[in-house]
Amino acid sequence: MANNVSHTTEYRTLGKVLLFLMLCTFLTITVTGIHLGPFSVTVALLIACAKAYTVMTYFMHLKYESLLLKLLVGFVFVLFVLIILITFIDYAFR
Amino acid sequence: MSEKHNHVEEHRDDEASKLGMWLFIFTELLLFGGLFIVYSIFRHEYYQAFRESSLELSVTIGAINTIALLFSSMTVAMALTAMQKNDKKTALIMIGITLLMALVFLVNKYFEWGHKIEHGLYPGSALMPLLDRGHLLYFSLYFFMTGLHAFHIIVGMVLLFICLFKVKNGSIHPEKYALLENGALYWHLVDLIWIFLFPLMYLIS
Amino acid sequence: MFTNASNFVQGVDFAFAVILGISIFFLVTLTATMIYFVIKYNRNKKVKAVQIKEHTWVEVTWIVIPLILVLYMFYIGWEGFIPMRQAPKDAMHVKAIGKMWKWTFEYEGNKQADTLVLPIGKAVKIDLVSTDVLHGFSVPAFRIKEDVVPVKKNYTWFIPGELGDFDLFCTVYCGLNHSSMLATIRVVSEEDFQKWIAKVPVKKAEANNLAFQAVEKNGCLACHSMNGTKLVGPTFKGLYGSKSNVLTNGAARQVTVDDAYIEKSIYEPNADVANGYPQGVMKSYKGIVQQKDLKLIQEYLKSLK
Amino acid sequence: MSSGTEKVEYVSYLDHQGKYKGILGWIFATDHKRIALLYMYSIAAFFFVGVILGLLMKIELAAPGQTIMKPQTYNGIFTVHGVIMIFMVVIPGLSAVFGNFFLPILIGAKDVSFPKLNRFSWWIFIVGSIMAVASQFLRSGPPDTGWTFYAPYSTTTGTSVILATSAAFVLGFSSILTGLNFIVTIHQLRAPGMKFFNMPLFPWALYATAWIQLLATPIVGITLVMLIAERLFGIGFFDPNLGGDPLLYQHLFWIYSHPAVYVMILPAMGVISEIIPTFTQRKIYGYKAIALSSLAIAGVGFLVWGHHMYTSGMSEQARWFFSLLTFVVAVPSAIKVFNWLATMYKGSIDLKPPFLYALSFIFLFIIGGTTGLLLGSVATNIQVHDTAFVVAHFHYIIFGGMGFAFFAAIHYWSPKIYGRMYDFKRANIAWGIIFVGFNMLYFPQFILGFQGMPRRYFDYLPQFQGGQLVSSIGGFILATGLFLMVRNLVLGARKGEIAPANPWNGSTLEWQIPSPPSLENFDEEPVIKQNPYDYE
Ligand code: HEA
Ligand code: HEA
Ligand code: HEC
Ligand code: CUA
Ligand SMILES: [Cu+2]
Repeated sequence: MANNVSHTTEYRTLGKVLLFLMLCTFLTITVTGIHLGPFSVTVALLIACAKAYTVMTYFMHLKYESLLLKLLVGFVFVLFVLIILITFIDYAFR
Repeated sequence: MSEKHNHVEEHRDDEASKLGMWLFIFTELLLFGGLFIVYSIFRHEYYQAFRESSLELSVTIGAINTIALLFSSMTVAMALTAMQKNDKKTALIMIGITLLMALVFLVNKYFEWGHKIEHGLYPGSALMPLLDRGHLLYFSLYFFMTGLHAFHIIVGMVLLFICLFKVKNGSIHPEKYALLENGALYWHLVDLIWIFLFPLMYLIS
Repeated sequence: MFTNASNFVQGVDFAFAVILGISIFFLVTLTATMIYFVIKYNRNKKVKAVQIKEHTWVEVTWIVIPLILVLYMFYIGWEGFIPMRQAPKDAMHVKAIGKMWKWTFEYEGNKQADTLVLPIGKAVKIDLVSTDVLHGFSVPAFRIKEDVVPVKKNYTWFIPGELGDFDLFCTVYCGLNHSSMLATIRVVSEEDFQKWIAKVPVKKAEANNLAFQAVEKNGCLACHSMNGTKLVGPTFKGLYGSKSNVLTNGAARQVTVDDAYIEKSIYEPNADVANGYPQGVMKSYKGIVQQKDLKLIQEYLKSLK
Repeated sequence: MSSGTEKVEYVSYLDHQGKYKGILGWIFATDHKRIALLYMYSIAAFFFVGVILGLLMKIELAAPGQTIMKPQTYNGIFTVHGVIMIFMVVIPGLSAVFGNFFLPILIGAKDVSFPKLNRFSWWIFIVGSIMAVASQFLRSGPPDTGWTFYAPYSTTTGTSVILATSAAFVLGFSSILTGLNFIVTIHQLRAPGMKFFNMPLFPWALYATAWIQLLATPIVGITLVMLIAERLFGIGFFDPNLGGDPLLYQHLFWIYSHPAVYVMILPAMGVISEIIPTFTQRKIYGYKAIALSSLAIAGVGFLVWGHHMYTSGMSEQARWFFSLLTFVVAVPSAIKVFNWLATMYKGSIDLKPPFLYALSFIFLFIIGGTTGLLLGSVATNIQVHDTAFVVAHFHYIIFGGMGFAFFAAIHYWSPKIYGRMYDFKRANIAWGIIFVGFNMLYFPQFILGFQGMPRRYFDYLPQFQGGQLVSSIGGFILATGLFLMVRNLVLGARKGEIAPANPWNGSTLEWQIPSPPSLENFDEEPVIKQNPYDYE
């Protein structure tokens, strides 16, 4: 009954997800160790985004939520990125 | 929505409280968002100083904390799974591990901060104003952001403690676990923020 | 409108006129329509409401037309503005220094004046400098306004086009006497300007005195005089060694002004508030006046018997 | 109410006795209607304080030089006036009062999704408000920074800025929780059959507003915390003398505070969209356009904050971008105005007090909005930024817009809220005085501003004397009118004739239930099949 409110994720899946996240962590530490110059932030942020995406999809069950909620989450992130980008229109050209 | 309407009230409450929790998470994300804006601006302005300052942080401690949080995120998700499967014992153990990990995180943080404070590096200290601007801003932001994050950890722990008791005394049960679910969601939020804090604070050298 | 006080007046006033014109057009037509409807379709006339179908083309029209209009308004606004950020290279430089609550103008060759005198028809670039908080450099007649930000460099420029006196206002709120932070801009002929600038003295000899500089640099003199007059704060003259009546946490007491007291006054001005002066006006200089400067300030006050 | 008997006994929410009696029954109420009234009374009280401060300023400005107060007092007064009016009156205003009362009813629900949270929001609202008012009386003196708290002045002045900013922070929290509650309510509790596009327009406006509250408020929250930390520890985020960047503060502040102006105006537009169909007996023209333009305003409104900073020394590219978007965001507002007028076309117009206020809303809003365009254009902004012109713009659009919408709403709904009717004739007279006084008070400020009179000026040059005097006189005419209006409403609510359930022949759900509503609003759950404004 109550199970049709929220999806149940198997232990195994959760374990695999953790493994993936650990891998990402390891990756991000090694990658920033090598000198990539200005790209190292980009890479670090990309990896962080991948991790965040995974956490939300599996740990936070977003995968099994309504389309509406998914859209809202996307919208919030897009909004935030827009705000940062717009702020940089000022700072980058000053 | 409409069709479910005449069913038992409780289901709809659960859905509402979950939606409410997500909205609250949005708020929290933007709360940290403000700090991330400040961070990115100052990093842009004081690029070199930020790189140098971040050398002062120990990547090892940061990595251990990252792992602790990721692990706890998994265990709390498992606790929910266990609850859904009506496995009270596993659920309790999993919440317990989560809390333990949170404690590990805080202890680690305590030593990390303590180390900095010993060196006179803390907001309001006599040393801070003598640093050049980039370093000053980096450490101010460091304390501010990790401090606010640590505060969220503590709030999350309190929430999970309440869940622990409620699972134990049976007021959270497989038919009604919205509180646990929301507590878990909150805990994942704490993890999410750390996922970004870690590379931005520790890994920019 | 359409004076020639500076080279920007035309652009700004043209934009103003166009936008205002469109605005008034809409205000008048829409209000008139509203009133007409109220009379025509009034319920007292026993008319029954007619339900009208929506037409997409109507809606599209009144999305597209305003959109075109606003884009046009944006464009002329931008056109009027962009010259303001393109100062000619050969412009004459003047530094406008804003500090609580006074403007000082520094010409090339270390000459300082309280009135901004400028030759007509010559481009002048004003470098905006603030020694404490934000100020605003605004000359309505010239259609210029730019904030004066501490540490950060900012500027404005213009070509004065009419002789006469013009008001300069501080437009960014900056504390107690924000509204009296005014100055005059005097536009004169080239000859008169040369005559005038020749008479402006080079900065006072005291400028070489390190101790004085410390006091000057930190902007103390905006509120404390050196000659016994009472400004915002008590005068510095004869302050050192005197007995000062202060309120500490609301309780009156008397203190002797010595080095320690001065230090405290600078870093925690609200701890002991001099009698008869407002609390909270003097801000804390913690982190701003460094140890070195503090020593110099103390030394300087000592010398002001 | 679920007793098995055929006829449910009707007890109005005003008389219903719950667990607590008397005043406690109000403070501990979870009923959305009672909470709404709590908000209304507390906001009215704070509004009164704000108004008095406003009038004091007008007396001071009636003549140049010192008239009745010292500059320090004046600076404190306009700051606290701004803080009270913005954070305690207009931001919660319509959504917390009429939103709380009518949102559940309009969508056919018994209450909001989280009634206890709703009560909690009101409590912290009160705590925050008390903090804000108290900051006025601390020994260190009232904050004197302006409601914008611009750094570095705000980080260094000795006045009680910390208390005032903490108050704004707490009030922001209350605002967030209200927004959260409304979003969940709208998603979860709509009556069976009510799709999003069957929802009345006031809930639509509240929905857009709630998203702004939810997403923008935390940013100003954290900014104010940073400001406090800066004051306490000299951290140096914003003070340039410590390496900070004062422009960054302005960015962060306006990232919130520009969207916040739409928090004020969107519910007002929603109210007008409710009133116009009722008094013209017509289906609203362009329902979808009005509904969606609320979302458009909310969305684009997030991205235009920089138009408050044209002169701050931003990069030219940023000025370009912000100006362009500022103009774009004006279009959805224009769409609404056109649709309202189109609704009046061939209607059956009944010029009752609520409609009178609605019409004056449109008039004043056009003035306020189009002067916003003059501010949004970079060239003309240079001329009028930080002058009385801005003061006139936002009083026109806030007081003339949100304020008049509030008056329209109270005249429209007070028969429902109290079950009693006020006197129309007196209401019309009060309206006339208010309208004249309002324009006399604020219109001269446009001219003064154009001539260069800066804002936040305790004193001014003699050339501004004439306009200032007219403006001051207007202030007192307005005060008279508002006094008459409030008196009439209070008399009406207490002793007026008993009002019928549907005095205006409205079509939305609140008019289908008795006045005042019962505790659970609906005896049986309404089922919705058509557009809310069907007058066929
Ligand atoms: C309810 C609050 C509210 C609302 C809704 C608005 C709406 C708008 N505001 Fe306003 N504004 C404030 C409250 C508000 N403002 C406040 C409080 C300040 C001062 C803050 C401070 O510094 O203390 C301020 C300041 C302010 C500034 C900065 C001024 C300065 O300091 O230099 C600017 C600049 O662009 C601006 C622009 C606009 C614009 C373009 C709109 C638009 O959204 C208006 C859109 C409406 C219309 C355009 C009218 C209807 C349309 C028609 C009748 C059709 C005809 C129109 C066209 C052809 C387009 N506002
Ligand atoms: C909702 C917002 C709101 C409202 C309603 C008002 C109302 C008034 N304001 Fe405004 N004002 C602001 C928001 C508002 N203000 C803001 C944000 C600022 C900027 C602050 C800053 O710079 O930081 C400002 C600044 C400001 C200034 C500029 C200060 C300066 O720059 O130097 C002035 C100057 O005259 C002024 C005057 C007034 C007056 C005379 C009123 C009058 O009060 C309007 C007349 C109304 C009445 C007289 C009502 C009387 C009613 C009764 C007596 C009955 C009681 C009513 C009830 C119980 C409900 N205000
Ligand atoms: C904004 C105006 C302002 C500025 C700038 C200012 N002061 Fe003051 N100062 C005051 C006021 C007002 C008082 C009296 C109230 C008080 O004691 O806080 C005061 C008091 C003092 C006193 C104590 C006098 C007494 O009789 O007790 C000293 C010493 C002093 N200031 C030194 C300084 C120095 C040094 C600086 C510059 C670094 C400075 N002030 C800058 C306004 C100012
Ligand atoms: Cu200087 Cu205002
Ligand atoms: Cu704005």
